[in-house]
Order: sequence, then structure tokens, then C-alpha cells
Amino acid sequence: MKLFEFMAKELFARNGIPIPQGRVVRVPSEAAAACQTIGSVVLKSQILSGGRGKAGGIKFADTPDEAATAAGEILGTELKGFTVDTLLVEQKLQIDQELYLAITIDKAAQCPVLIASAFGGMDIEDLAEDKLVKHNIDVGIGIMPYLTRELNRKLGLSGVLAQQAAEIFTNLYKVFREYDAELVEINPLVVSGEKLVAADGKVTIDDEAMFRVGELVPHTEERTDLEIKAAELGISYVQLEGDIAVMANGAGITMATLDILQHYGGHPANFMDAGGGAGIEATAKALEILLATQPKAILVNIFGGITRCDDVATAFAQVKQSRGIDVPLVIRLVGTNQAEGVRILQENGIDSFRTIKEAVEKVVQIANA
Amino acid sequence: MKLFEFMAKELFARNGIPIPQGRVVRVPSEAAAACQTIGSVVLKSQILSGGRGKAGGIKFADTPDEAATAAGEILGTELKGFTVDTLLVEQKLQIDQELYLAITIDKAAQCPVLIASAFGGMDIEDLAEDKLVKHNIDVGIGIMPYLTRELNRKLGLSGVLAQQAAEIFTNLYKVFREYDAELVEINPLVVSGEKLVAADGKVTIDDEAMFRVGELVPHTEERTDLEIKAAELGISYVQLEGDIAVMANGAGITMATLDILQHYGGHPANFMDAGGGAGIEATAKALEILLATQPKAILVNIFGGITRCDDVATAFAQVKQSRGIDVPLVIRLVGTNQAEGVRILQENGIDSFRTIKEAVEKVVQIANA
Amino acid sequence: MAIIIDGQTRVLVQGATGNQGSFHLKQMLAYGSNVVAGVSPGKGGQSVEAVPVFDTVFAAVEAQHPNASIIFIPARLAKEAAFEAMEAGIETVVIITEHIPVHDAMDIMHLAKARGTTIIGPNTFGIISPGLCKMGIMPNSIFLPGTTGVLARSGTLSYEIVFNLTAAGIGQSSVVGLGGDRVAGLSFVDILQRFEADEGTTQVVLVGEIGGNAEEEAAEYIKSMRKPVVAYLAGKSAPPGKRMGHAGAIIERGKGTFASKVTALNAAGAQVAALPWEVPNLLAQVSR
Amino acid sequence: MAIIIDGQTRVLVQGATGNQGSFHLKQMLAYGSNVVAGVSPGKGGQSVEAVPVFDTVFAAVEAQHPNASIIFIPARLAKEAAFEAMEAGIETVVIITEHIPVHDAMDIMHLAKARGTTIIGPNTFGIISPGLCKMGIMPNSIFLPGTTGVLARSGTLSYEIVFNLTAAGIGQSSVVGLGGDRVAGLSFVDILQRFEADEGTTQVVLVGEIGGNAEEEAAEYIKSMRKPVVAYLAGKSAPPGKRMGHAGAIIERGKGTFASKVTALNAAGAQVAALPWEVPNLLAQVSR
Repeated sequence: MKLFEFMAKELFARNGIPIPQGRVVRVPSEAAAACQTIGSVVLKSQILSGGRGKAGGIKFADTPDEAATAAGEILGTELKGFTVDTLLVEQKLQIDQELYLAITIDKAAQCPVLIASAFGGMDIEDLAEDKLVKHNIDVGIGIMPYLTRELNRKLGLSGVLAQQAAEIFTNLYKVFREYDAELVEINPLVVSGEKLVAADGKVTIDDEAMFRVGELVPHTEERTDLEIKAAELGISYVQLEGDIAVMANGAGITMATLDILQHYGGHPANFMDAGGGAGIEATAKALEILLATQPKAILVNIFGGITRCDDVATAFAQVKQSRGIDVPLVIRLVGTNQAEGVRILQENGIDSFRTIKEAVEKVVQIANA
Repeated sequence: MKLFEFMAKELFARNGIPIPQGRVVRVPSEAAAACQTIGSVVLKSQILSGGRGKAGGIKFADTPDEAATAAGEILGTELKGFTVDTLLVEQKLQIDQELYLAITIDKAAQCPVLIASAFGGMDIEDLAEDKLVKHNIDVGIGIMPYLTRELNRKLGLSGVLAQQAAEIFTNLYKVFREYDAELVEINPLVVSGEKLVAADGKVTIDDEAMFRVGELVPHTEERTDLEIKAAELGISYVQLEGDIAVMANGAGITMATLDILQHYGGHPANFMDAGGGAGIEATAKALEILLATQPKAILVNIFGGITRCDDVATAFAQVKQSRGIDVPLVIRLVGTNQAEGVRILQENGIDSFRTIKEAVEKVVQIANA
Repeated sequence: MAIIIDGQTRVLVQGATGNQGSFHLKQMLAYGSNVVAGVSPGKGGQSVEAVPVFDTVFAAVEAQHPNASIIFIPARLAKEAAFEAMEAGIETVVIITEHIPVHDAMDIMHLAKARGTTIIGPNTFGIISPGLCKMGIMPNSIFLPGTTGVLARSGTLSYEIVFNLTAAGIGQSSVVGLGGDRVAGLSFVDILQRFEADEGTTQVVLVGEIGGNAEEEAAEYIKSMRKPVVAYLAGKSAPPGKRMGHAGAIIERGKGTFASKVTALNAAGAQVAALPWEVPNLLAQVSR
Repeated sequence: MAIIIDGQTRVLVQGATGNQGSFHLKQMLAYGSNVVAGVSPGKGGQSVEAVPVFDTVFAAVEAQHPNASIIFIPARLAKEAAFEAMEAGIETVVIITEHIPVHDAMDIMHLAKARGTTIIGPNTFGIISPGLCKMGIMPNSIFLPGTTGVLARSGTLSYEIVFNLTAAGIGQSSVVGLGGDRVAGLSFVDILQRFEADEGTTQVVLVGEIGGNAEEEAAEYIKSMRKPVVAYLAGKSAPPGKRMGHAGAIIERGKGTFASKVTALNAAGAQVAALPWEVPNLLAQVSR
């Protein structure tokens, strides 16, 4: 879950990472008031996307009137697919240097990695490898003073800046670990006179850890309603642009099903991984989600392992009996308890196939008819 | 540094380990008052030694008068070489079972070891190995819930007692780590009805860690004045019963010097390891400590490695020049900067030997003369 | 004959009395796995399908000497279960559990490195050495003993592939699921190395997917392999920026695309099947 | 030829600009050790005896590729120094520092196990492979290249023993100090195993002392050794219950006595010299 910049900065401030003086506003008058208190300010759209500056989502103001005008120009506009309803009005910083600092996960090394650069401010992906400082962090050790010395050495920081940087490295790692973050990023980390300040902040929390950090962090949402509903059922759902709804059990097989469908000229309407071991109720609800999207046809691909074919068949039979299925339904069903599953489907007048190829060819034929 | 029982229990209580209701008293009237509040009590001498019970250092009382009398009988007496000036007056517990629980250091495994037994109350050394539960603790993990389950299983604890024990295991380990303890021991850990209570407590803090835990723990002292003075100089000093004062540089060589001295019929007055790399000033002060004990003779055995022979010689020369040396001094001096050291000694009229054998024979001859 | 598990493996099931645990314990027994013990705190003394259940892994190890454990423990407690297995000296730990927080996964891998434990998963279907031992949740019926090693990021998709192999008479030495999470124990390269060293394996099928660069790293290693490798990759039709079920299955900033993986594998001499059922034919071609 | 360090060892000195560090850096250079770098935070860019000094171990490793480090850092910071050496990939760490808290020592050993680092010390005089490399604080002049391995808990006492060996023409393959603290890296057994395996070592001298049961454990291993072992033990005259300088040198509850150690060693076939200068004679007897 991505946090808005102002939320990320609140976590930073709570954990000893200096941020600019600022205020969250939702109407122009609040922006004016903030400018009155702070002085020259920058107004930043709070959306869950990068590249706000180029898209016109960031403006500057030196007076309350200018601030109100700028806020009025941004608030309510569409920016990168999001409606701007919140601004962060912050002190305009004197910028002597821009650094980059982030901690994320090194999948190959199976541990956190700290990435820093003396050349921040731009997208990290655009920085040459030799301008980056990378250091894997041993979770049994964390960041000890020698590591901060090494990072400062590589970043060319010394004196009071190095002291502040050492604290920021340590505190950012603390945020990363304590809030179960996938990414904590400060870009740019600004050198402003004798001070380091986090001029921007990005934090992404691991969705799987919300059970323990949910209370500690504010909540944001960038999914569609359907995706939210699916997630509540423990189902992975991604909306796509075709007309054939797809359900399979397992992320890999679902992706492969979409690929095969496309290979044979079909257009998937969604990605839906009903999960390994989905029971009768979950499968029925998953089918109902698909029916609600009103596709031309539905393709179901079940290779029963932990999922049992009889459970899937029973779920389909229940849905058919209780509310009817008004869309052509093509099912491929093999694996655990296959015979029983096929029998239940047959009893309810639903045909099933043994190979995915046959099922896909059939559903494409129906949809393109 | 060993803590008194009442101090150990204070650390326990501060860290969520249940202790009996109790009060520290120093005069009989306080004992009476404590009994008035608590009811039936046990009065326990606070000395840094085990075996208090057998030595008469523990008494029981049911009334304030009995408590005052008992306190009067113990306070001021000599017990195991200590004068009793403090009592812990504690609630007399109903005892259904006595367990043993301790965490100390497994030198061979280089990690903490938790030792427990369902047969507590007696000296752990007297318990058969098969009545002990031992579990090494990985300092990177600490005590996780599964370990508490395993310990409870082995100790035969279940239900509410197991739940309490789990907390006590965890909290005792916390005390062990946070206070840099060498030993934390609860013996007995009493099952009193539905409750576990630490009926006794022993904590030994690592002297080397006093720089960081000194503020957290109370201070005790079981050394002699001379030992304290030596420790302040960074010198290991142990008083013995002979008449020849000994100084060497290094614990092993000092022990060996005492052994050799005894082998040749001498009687060492002390163990003094002046340390590796002792400089001029430290060596001079060490010599002054020896002189203050008024031995028959002094044997100095220096094998210069990190210690420099010239520093040692200069120190001796300084002491001789400034306050005189009125005791026969026999020095064995070899190693780093040996020639310079021997020259300085010669210039100051102090003879030196090349082998320890010669030096020891000489000093024994003087002392036994 | 096989990698990681074989006929000598003594299997422990953590979470043996739960729904999933007991179901798959039974399935593993039915497959012929030597399941020697189960663990469920508070259920010590019970048994599941005549397999004794213990309160702790330590107790199970003491009594039954398992050397591999399979974990069916809810995500919140899975890290602790893996730690217990490692502290108790289990050498191979298969973590079926999905939705484990990634920081917990990092902690698990950190301890595993220190202890030298082999971790498979989390969020894996497990591992099977057909005819010898199964530690996982895959259907028993689709496997055939043989000499083709299969490694996959994804469960059901690999069943599909194996199903096609078996139908074509191509047996498997071992089939290993890395797991779909971002931080997993064994990597493609780790497993390829084992297949390359295994005398019972003559060729390998790699089942990958979009996202990350695990397939590209595998391709780098495949260059040095003597044994032929055929791949199938899922996610050709996936749009960028969308997480396709698995935490790692996402094309971000133009990285981890289907095309880049195909290019890397082809450059390493590994053919990539366009459709799952084409894998047997490609294998027949490469193994001459 | 030697154990742990030899002519190929590239030595790093941590705390190179301090009093002790700089003095012994010079002494090690004088002995012929290949000291390639020093580390002192804030002193990067300086040099000691023409050896370049760096701010961090990482920087020193990057520039000079040391593979062994010797630590002259005050007790409060010694754990951090050892951690830095290990994180930077140093394989052998010699910790001279004394008075390190025992919990810090446990933390150091914990990381060393995970990383596979060889730790000598803390509170050790170091290690020397005469004629090849010295990493320690022992006087340069007393050693003689040869085939006798020496291992000791205590510094100056081992100089005394070595001094007698050299005087008798008995050279040393390596001389290793375990360190006098309760928790130390290499144990007697660890070092005996290395001497037993070392082609350059024909016989071994063990210098022990009262307290603990390290000598008894060594005796157990000595039973299986092909090479003869002679011992000298300090503390015969020490009263029980008194800590004789070293944290571990104390007879507690009747354990760790001189007599029990002599008995164990004798039972293992190792003779124990009554006086330090009798060691050479005993060696001559056992090596026939």
C-alpha cells in the first residue's frame, strides 16, 4: 500500500527524520493561511504517482494570495488518473544539493538494500550505476555506526551533515523495519545550508503486514471497487479490457490462461486468481464477481491440486441453482476429485473439458460469434 | 558484580517477574512494621553468599513481635564472612512445588544457556543431569514462543502456570541481556496455588559492562580495599596469605610465577597482574600498592611484550628516587626493550635476572633468611 | 535420482491437525512419503492418520528424527514455525503458507543462511521427487518418475506442464516450486545447480513468469550448463504496472517483461515454448 | 607450514593510529608481516609507517584487499569493529582488546558463526606463524620457525614457554593465543584440530590454566590425535573462589582445578610439565 507524501513525511517526522515545515490543506483558504505562517511555499498535489511536477501538480507561492490562487488551480483537477483533493503546502527550501536515499528489498540477496546517491532529485532509474551507492543490510545487524561512516564516505558527506545523515540512515531503516515497508524513499534529501531535510517522501507498506501495522499507518486506496471486493474475498483480481471473463486457480496458471486465450484470438476481461484451495463459498463469490462484470463469456480453468474439483463444481451448481448463470460458461476441470466434479457439473447441465486448449477454443468461438 | 537478593528482585519486579510482597529493613522495628502489613513473614539476611539458611541467616515470624525479635537476632551478626546489616522481610509463601530457573553463559557454545528444573530449591550443582533442562539461546533469536512451549513441556507445566512461566522465561532473558548479566537465577521459582513467584533471586552483572549498565543497577562491593584500589588502576589484585609480594604482567604468567615461587618454597602474599602494556605511571602505582602491604620481599617477573622493559625500569627508578624502596626487590626482566630496561635498573642500583628460576631462588632465599 | 528430498527423507508436518495440514498429510502418506511426525501446539499426544503429533518441533525431533519439515501454519505465525524448525535442526523446510509479510520472509532467510537450512517457498506448492517423496500440495496422480527436472515459480501452472510431460511419457526426477513471493528460499539458479549436479536428471524444464529478473539470472547460469533446458513463461499478455496475483509478477518501469526473459533464455540456448503443451516436443528436440 | 596465517596473509590493523595500534603495526611490519592497510575513523588518507589508513574497513578492503584484521579498539567499541570487519568480508579477525563485555563477545561469536569468520580472542596476544606472519603483540625476537605448534590461554606465559623452546632450538609452526575471556573465538579443540591437520606441525604444546573445562575438553580430543602433545598449566597455587586475573581463571564449586586438568591430560597421554622450562625436555621425550 502506497502512502501519500504527507503521510510518509508524518512517519518520517515521528521517527526523527527532518521534514520541511508544512501543512495539509484541502481548500484554497487553508493554503493561504499556511503561506501566511510559513512564508514562501511550494504547493504539492497529494496523489499516489510520481511525475507530479511535469504534470503541473506542483506550484510555488510567495504570498497568501498567490497560494490561494495556486491551490485553486490544482485542487479538483485530474492528475495522472487521480483527482487532486489534497495539497501539501510546505516551506520553500534553499537547495544547495539534492541527494537520493532509499531502502527497499533486494530479492536476490533476500535482505534490505540501502540505495543512495549524491545526485538526487531525479528518477533513480535514470541515474548511472556508478553514481549509486548500494549496501545490503544484514537484518541481524541493522545499520551500525560504521555503516553510516561508509555511506557518508561514499556520498562525500562530512562534518555536521555527516552526523545528520547518520541519524537519517538509521531512522529511515527503523521506519522500513517497524512499519513493514517495501520501500522507503527520500528523493530529494536536500542539503539546505547546514541542514539535511527530506523534501519528498515515499513509503510503500507491505499489504501482507497490514494485520500488524495497520493501526500505525494511515490507509490509502488505489484499487477499483471490484478489485477491493475481490481482495476482501482473498482473490487476486485485475481488471483488463477484453470481453471474456477468466477465472483460474493459481497466479501462474491464470496468467498462462490469459496468454493462451490471447494466442487463440480471445480478449481477456480480467485476471482472476481464485486462489489455491478456494472452497465452495469463495468460488461461488468469485463467480458472482465475474457475472457482475457482464462479460460475453466466462472461461474457467481449474487444475485441482489444493483446490478440489468437486468443491468448484458444487460452487458453480449452487450459483446456477440460486441465481442462474446468464452468460456462456466454459470450464476446464482436471485434478483432485476430478470425476466427482465432472459428475456434479453434468448433473447441473454444465459441460466441462479436459484440456485448456479445447476450452479456450470453445470460449473464443462463443465470444467471437 | 553480585547483587543482593533484594536488588535482584527489584530488577525482576521492574521486568514483569512476580516476586513476593516484601520490604527491605535495617532495624528490628522496621521488621515488625513490615510483618504488621504483610502477615506471616520470612526474614532473610542480605549477604553476597549462598547457604544462608543453614548458617542461621533466615528466620520466620508470624507476628510483629516475633519479627522484631528475629531481626534483632540476625542483624549485626557475622554470616559466611559478611556482617548482616540488611534484611529482606517477605511474605511467607504457600509452596506447592519448587522449580529452578537460570540463564547464564555456555562458554563452549559461546551463547546464553537457559537451565531449568522441576526439582528446584536445592543447589543446582546437586541436581542430577537428567533432572535438568538445558537450552542454548541464539542471541539473534532470543526466546520465541515455541521455546517457551518446549520448556514448559519439559518442566511438565500446563495451563495458567505454563502461561506465567512463558512470560517469566522471556522476561528473565530480557533481564539477562539488558543488564549485561553473567547469571540470572530464580531458585526456587515457587508454584504457589495458581501462581508462580520468584522466591529467591540471584543476579551477577558483568563487571566489564558497568560502563553501560552502571546507572541501571545498584552497586555492591565484595572486594577488599586494596583490591578496589588496584582495580581503579586497571590492575588485577588478589590478596593471598604469604610474605613475598609478586607482580607480573599477564594473568597466566602471574599464576605461573606464584606456582614457581611455591615450588621453590616461597609464600606469595598476593596475585598482581599489572597488565599487558602498563606504562610508567601504572607500574609505579602498582609497585606502591605492593610496598604498602609491607611484604618481606618483592618479586617482579616481567616478560616484555606489549609491556616495555624500559617503562617498567623507569617506573621502578622513579619510585626508588621519590620515596625509596625499603624492601628487598628481585626483578626478572626480559623482552621488548630489554637492554634499555636493564641499563636503567643498573643505573639505579637495582639488579635484574634473565630467568625466572634465578629470580625466584633469590627471593625465596631473602624471604626465608 | 532426485534433488533435495528422496526415499530417505523423514517428513515432519507443522500444523498437522489443521484443515490443510491434515488433508495434505494424508495425501503425502498416500503418495508414499515417509511422514514420521506432526506438530500442533496443544495437540501433543494426538495422531493424524496414525502419525504421532507433538506440541513442539523439538519434541518431534527427539522422538521421530525428521530431517525435513513442511509448514501449513497461518501467515502470522509462519515465521515462528520456520524458526522453530531451524532451531530444532531440521535441514529442509518447505513453507506452503502464502501471504507471509516480506520482512518475515527476510528474517527467515537470514536465519536459514546462518544455519545452512534449505528453504523452499514460502507460497510454494512444494517439492516432489516422483516415486520417492512428496512434500507439498500437488495432486498425486500427475507425476511420473523419470529424469526431467522441473522448477517453477508457480504451482498450478507447473501441474499443467507436468501433466503434459507425463502424458507424453516424460518422467520427472524432481519438481520444485520456488514460491511466488518476492523473497523466497531457493532461487532458479540454486535449483538449476542441483539439477546440473544430479546424476538422475538429464534435462530441465523451467517454468517462469513476468516480473523481476530471476529468469534472466537463470539464463546467465544456463549458459554454463551441460544439460539442456526448455522454458515456459506466463504473462505474455499481462499489461505493465499490474500485479498479476504473485507479489513479484509485475512489469515495473519496463523491467521484467516477457520479451526480455525470452531473449535472455534464447541467448542462453534455452528454447521457450509458446504454449504449455508444446514443452514435451521441445524437450524431444533438445535431447536429440 | 602453519595454521590460519602465513606468508599470503594480507593484514589490516583496526585502530591503526592509536597508541597501541601504531606501535604494534610498526612491530608487525618489522617482523615481516604483510600489513597492507589501517583503519581509523576520521583519519582516512593518513598513513602509519607508509601503510595507508582508511576511514572504514570497507574502504580498506576496496583498496587493499586485506583478508585478516587485527583489532586494537577500546572495549566499548570493539564489538562494532569486529562487526565491521566481518561485514566487510574479512576472514580472520584477531581481537587484542581486553575488557570486552561478555554479551558483546557472544554477539561477535554469533555473527562469526553465521559468516564463517575465524575469530581469535578477544583478550589475546594474537597469532604468529614464525618467519611468515605475525598478527599480535608478542615480542618479535623470541620466535623461531619450526614444527612445534603452541596454543595458550595466556599471553606472557606463552612467551615464557616459547622463549624456552627457542632457547632449546625447538622452532614453532604457529603460536596461537585463545584469549583469556570467558567467551572466546577459537577453542583449544579448534586449534588442536588445525595443528593435527597441518603438515608443517609435528608436535604441540598446550599452555592452559585453572578454571573452566577447556583443558578437559582438549584432553578428550587429544586422545584421538596422532601428534604428541605436552602441556603446561598455570594456577597450581591458586586458592579456590578467587578470580586470578583472567575472567575464566577461577576454581568454582570444586570445578576447574589444577589436579582435574592434569589428570585429564595425563589420561589422554599428554604429559604436563611442572615448571615452564621443563617443556623442551618433555617434548624431546615424547617425540622420540
